[in-house]
Amino acid sequence: MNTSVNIAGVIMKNPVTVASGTFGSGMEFADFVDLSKLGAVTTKGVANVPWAGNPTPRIAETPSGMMNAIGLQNPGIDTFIKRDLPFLAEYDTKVIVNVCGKSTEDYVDVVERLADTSADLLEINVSCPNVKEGGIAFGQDPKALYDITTKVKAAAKQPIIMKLSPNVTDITEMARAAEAGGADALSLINTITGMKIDIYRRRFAVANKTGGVSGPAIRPIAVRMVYQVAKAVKLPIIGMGGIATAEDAIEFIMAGATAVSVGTANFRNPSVSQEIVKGIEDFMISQGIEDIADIRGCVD
Amino acid sequence: MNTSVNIAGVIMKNPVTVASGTFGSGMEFADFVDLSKLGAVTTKGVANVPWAGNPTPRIAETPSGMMNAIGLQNPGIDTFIKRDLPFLAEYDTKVIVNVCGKSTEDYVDVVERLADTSADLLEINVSCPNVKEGGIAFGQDPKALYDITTKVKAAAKQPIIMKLSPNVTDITEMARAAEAGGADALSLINTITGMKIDIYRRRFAVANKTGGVSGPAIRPIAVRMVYQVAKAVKLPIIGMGGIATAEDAIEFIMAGATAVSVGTANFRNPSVSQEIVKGIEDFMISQGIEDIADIRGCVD
Amino acid sequence: MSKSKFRAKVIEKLQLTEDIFSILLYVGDKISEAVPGQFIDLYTDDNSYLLPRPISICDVDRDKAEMRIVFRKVGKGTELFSRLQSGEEVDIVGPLGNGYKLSDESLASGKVHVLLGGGIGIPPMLYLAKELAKRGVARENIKTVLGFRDATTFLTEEFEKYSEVYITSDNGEAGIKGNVIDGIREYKINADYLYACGPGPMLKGVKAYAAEKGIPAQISLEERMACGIGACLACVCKTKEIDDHSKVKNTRICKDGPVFAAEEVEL
Amino acid sequence: MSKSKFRAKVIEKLQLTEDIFSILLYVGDKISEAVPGQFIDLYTDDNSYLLPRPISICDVDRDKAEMRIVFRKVGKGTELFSRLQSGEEVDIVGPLGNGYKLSDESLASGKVHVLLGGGIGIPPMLYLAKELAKRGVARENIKTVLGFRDATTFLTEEFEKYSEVYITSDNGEAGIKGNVIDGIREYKINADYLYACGPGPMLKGVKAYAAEKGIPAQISLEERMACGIGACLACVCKTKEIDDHSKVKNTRICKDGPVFAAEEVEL
Ligand SMILES: Cc1cc2nc3c(=O)[nH]c(=O)nc-3n(C[C@H](O)[C@H](O)[C@H](O)COP(=O)(O)OP(=O)(O)OC[C@H]3O[C@@H](n4cnc5c(N)ncnc54)[C@H](O)[C@@H]3O)c2cc1C
Ligand SMILES: Cc1cc2nc3c(=O)[nH]c(=O)nc-3n(C[C@H](O)[C@H](O)[C@H](O)COP(=O)(O)OP(=O)(O)OC[C@H]3O[C@@H](n4cnc5c(N)ncnc54)[C@H](O)[C@@H]3O)c2cc1C
Ligand SMILES: Cc1cc2nc3c(=O)[nH]c(=O)nc-3n(C[C@H](O)[C@H](O)[C@H](O)COP(=O)(O)O)c2cc1C
Ligand SMILES: Cc1cc2nc3c(=O)[nH]c(=O)nc-3n(C[C@H](O)[C@H](O)[C@H](O)COP(=O)(O)O)c2cc1C
Ligand code: FES
Ligand code: FES
Repeated sequence: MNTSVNIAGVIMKNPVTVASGTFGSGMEFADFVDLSKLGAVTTKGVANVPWAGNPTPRIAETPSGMMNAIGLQNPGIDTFIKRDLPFLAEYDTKVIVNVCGKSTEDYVDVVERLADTSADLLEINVSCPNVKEGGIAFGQDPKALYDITTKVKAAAKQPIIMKLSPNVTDITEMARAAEAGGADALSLINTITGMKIDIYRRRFAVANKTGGVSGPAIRPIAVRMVYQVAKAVKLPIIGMGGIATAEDAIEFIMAGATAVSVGTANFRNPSVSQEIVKGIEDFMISQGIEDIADIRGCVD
Repeated sequence: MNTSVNIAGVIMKNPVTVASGTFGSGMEFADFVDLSKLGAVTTKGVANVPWAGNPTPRIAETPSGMMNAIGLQNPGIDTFIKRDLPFLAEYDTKVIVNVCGKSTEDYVDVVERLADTSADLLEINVSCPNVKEGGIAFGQDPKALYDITTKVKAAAKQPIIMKLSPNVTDITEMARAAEAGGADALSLINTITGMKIDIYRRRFAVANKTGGVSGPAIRPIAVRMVYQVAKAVKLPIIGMGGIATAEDAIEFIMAGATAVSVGTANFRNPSVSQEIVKGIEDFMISQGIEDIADIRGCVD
Repeated sequence: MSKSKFRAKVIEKLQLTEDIFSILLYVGDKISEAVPGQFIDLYTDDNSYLLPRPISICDVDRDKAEMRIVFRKVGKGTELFSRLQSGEEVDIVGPLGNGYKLSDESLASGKVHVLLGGGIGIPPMLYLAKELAKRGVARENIKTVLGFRDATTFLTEEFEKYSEVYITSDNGEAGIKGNVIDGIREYKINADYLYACGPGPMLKGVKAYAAEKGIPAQISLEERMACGIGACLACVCKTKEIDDHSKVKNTRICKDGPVFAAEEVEL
Repeated sequence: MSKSKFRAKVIEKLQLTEDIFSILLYVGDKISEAVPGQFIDLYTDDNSYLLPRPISICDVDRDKAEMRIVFRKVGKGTELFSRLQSGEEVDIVGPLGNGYKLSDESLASGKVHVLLGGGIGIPPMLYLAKELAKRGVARENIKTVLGFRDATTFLTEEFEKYSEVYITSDNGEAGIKGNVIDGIREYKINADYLYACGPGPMLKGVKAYAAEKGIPAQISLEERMACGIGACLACVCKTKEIDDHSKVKNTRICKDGPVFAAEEVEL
């Protein structure tokens, strides 16, 4: 039985990684998960300098989901390279570093600093709805997405994964722009912009007013987008959005994803990522699937 | 205490109506709800001729939501005028007729046929994700939306409500196009396009492959869009998307909606629309709110 | 405005087979009028599963205000129901739909009523058998053919109370090998009236058999449902003629069925 | 990989006031090491509410492997917990965070420990009082000031077992009128060490009082949480100095707290 997958030349031993921002750099989850059992660990977005993020409250619960407006708080690339990458290097897993920035230069800066590190893949977050500059601005305009993709690609030593925003009219247009710009892979979806109001206090539930909705609630939307993008481009896709069980992960793979990320579900069960790895194996055995690739995009 | 609201000159005794397609023409729900207690009944989309809709399965359950691809099955405007409008005329409630079509001419045709009927308001569905022609095509392009709005408005005797699709990058751009085209009111959101795969049968859960996601799962997205649109245009808004309790309804009103529609929640509790009317009154009493207008858009 | 969702109390839960459960509910005065072939909508208390699960009525005891349902655990909703314990409560809307029609003519003496139940289509047939018996049909004129997957049968003894019971199974472990139509042929059962509930392929067989033999057959259909009361148009089935409600040959299973005359619907 | 979510059994549920509930849980060997000030994450079985509810540990009996929590019903999660019955189970992750630090120096004889609990910040103080007593602090050197809204008090008798108890209430119906800081002043309590848990405004008051009097104070903070283990950065609090983890003066309440030295954090 073969569960390994190939993302732009990087072989993950299984298709399961975690969604950026839901797993830190793995340190805190190491109590609950054997990180070496995951196909890859995807780290929280990191910028060229430390970011303070948004004021609290930063999260709120929504039906079968949550909303976050962390605002990409991060300790900056220096600390990340010194502290987090060496920690992850101890484990037998691939490392996907999620990169954020306020300007194209910021992104390029981080990508260059990562060139000679143990990072295996770079995931470029051009789809965060919770920051004023950068983030989603690049992810909602095909021209801007194309531009930043070409620049990041030119600077990057590792393969680059462009992370797409679902807050668009036509996700395939964005996927094609990233492909044309030289992306090696795509990941989707980032969170969907939402809002929650505390009606008794007449206040927004998160200080940032809006936040990004994630969790099982958005899964059908994410599966649809992965399916559409898989039909539209040739790039490998890391699918995510509400994956909470092995069945959910397989749904994304059948929709056309090569790998999958487990995000919000880590908050409901901190061991779930590893359980999903196991569950995919069980499914393959029970259904007589030899190679995970055999079910990729198998519905039409 | 005043719960009445004014949608383009039509006074609803309270802000609660039902979402098109989830309530038929009220007949089946009359066993569970006193229709005269509702601010308005919004009927299932009706076209100029009968439509057969999509093959089954037409629905699937999703986390805290559902997906539908009914495909706007309807008996056509003739039957509707003969059978459904007279039925609704027996009740002390306003009637919002939801109109669908495959071409601008179809819409205009239906709107003209309704001119001399008891319909109080016309809701123009340019946002159904489940039909090949018409529907969402008009709702994802501001130019097309502007055009159809002007033509429908020219033909309509009743005020027209343009129903917006959430499947867009910028909902305010669409709202402004509808306003510029002469819309009297807006309603939002229609369903969000989704997909579900039955992984054991390797088949789509609904025959149409994709369907529209509705229910509490999409509520934070809907609240955000209502808030954005309320800031962008002057038109009254009928807000909807996952409203299941009076608290949810008030959340939409605080985000800027003048009235609200209860949709998918009718399937979980067929009496819920009437319970929400009561719940809003209770909330107003307990919070000392004299006029529902006092809390409209009260968060900033 | 006579109806509403209500909460029913679990009196007893039995596990009939590995995945088949029987629940007896106290339903008060809510659904005393329920007839065989009708169903109820059951709701889970988990708000992430918001749609109702339609389940056929397997029996009603009007005096005790009790209703029985029998279901197979196939997904999350039925799994949650299978965990219900005595004293716990569950939300219900119903009874819904139209049941089997029993004409005076059909109840005249000597007519043979053949009930065909396949798999989880078996439970509603029990209430029908009981009702026929109550309406005076002699036991030998009520014949039940029950189709199972294998040796794991259920409810057969209860059917014995009201009817002659014939068993079939897909793999031949119980009764004759084959489906209920194979059963009716091999057991050489002559029917005046056919009543069926079961999976799609079985109902197709029943429809064809009824047409072949010229026997009136009533069949109960299944489809994914949302409202359960005829408003959302989720659960349609193609009909031979244009029906009055849809105007497009799309009858609603929840409201106009689930029981239809076999010749009316296209399977 | 030593930890995981686990299911704990409800041994007993008590309703202490209209909206305050106490639940005793059998937790096996899972959280026998829990110390005062730590909390657990509780999960509802309703999948539509997916985030955990952080609840402080109110008591642990290591021998019996029992843990007690006391909480106020304020929303859907706590409402579901309030309905738990003996024998039912609930999902838990924990113990989480860092508790109150008890230095050897502070435990030296004669030092006065003043515990300040406001509202639903009272429960963790009980475990702390018990621990101080267990570590040999005399009853007269453990003083608890409990702040309530009104006459509806709870847990006060249990605090009496380990400490001298002083009561305040917002409306003056119980004890003196005012908050716990008003209490500490009016009751003329001299503290060597302060420990506090309660609403934000109260903690601000404690921080100011501690600074004014030069008394070391440990305060337990609250914030909306998602992961509860320090990974998601939902629950941050501003610190005076740049902390080593965030590099931006944003310490994590769940991981680096919830108990902090008052002078370290900005409220
Ligand atoms: C009129 C009618 C009567 C029925 N009577 C019985 C009965 O007496 N006993 C019994 O065991 N089953 C019966 N069924 C089938 C039963 O409704 C489904 O098995 C059940 O809904 C599955 O729910 P789940 O949550 O376990 O499965 P899931 O697959 O997790 O359900 C997900 C969704 O799909 C729907 N669904 C799943 N399977 C079916 C199905 N076969 N038909 C319709 N909707 C489905 C559910 O209602 C739910 O909305 C009946 C169906 C209908 C339409
Ligand atoms: C470290 C810590 C210890 C706590 N200890 C206790 C305790 O011992 N007893 C007690 O009664 N309460 C305690 N609380 C508060 C308790 O977590 C909330 O009252 C509870 O989560 C409310 O959940 P709900 O579903 O009833 O409310 P809802 O408002 O419906 O909850 C919705 C969401 O908001 C979060 N939330 C709501 N209120 C709070 C709050 N005040 N603080 C943090 N998150 C909140 C919930 O966790 C949930 O994710 C503690 C909070 C923290 C952070
Ligand atoms: C608390 C939180 C923080 C997140 N931070 C990041 C981030 O730093 N970079 C990024 O690309 N995506 C971030 N995301 C988005 C997730 O990586 C993921 O795309 C999204 O949550 C959908 O997956 P899920 O539903 O499984 O959580 C964050 C999501 C959450 C919930
Ligand atoms: C079964 C179903 C049928 C629908 N049919 C229509 C329709 O005919 N016309 C329309 O404008 N919207 C239709 N909708 C969309 C709803 O009116 C509403 O915009 C959407 O469901 C969001 O609200 P909700 O989450 O409360 O259901 C339909 C929705 C559902 C679930
Ligand atoms: S389920 Fe809605 S019409 Fe049948
Ligand atoms: S709740 Fe995630 S860091 Fe504290």
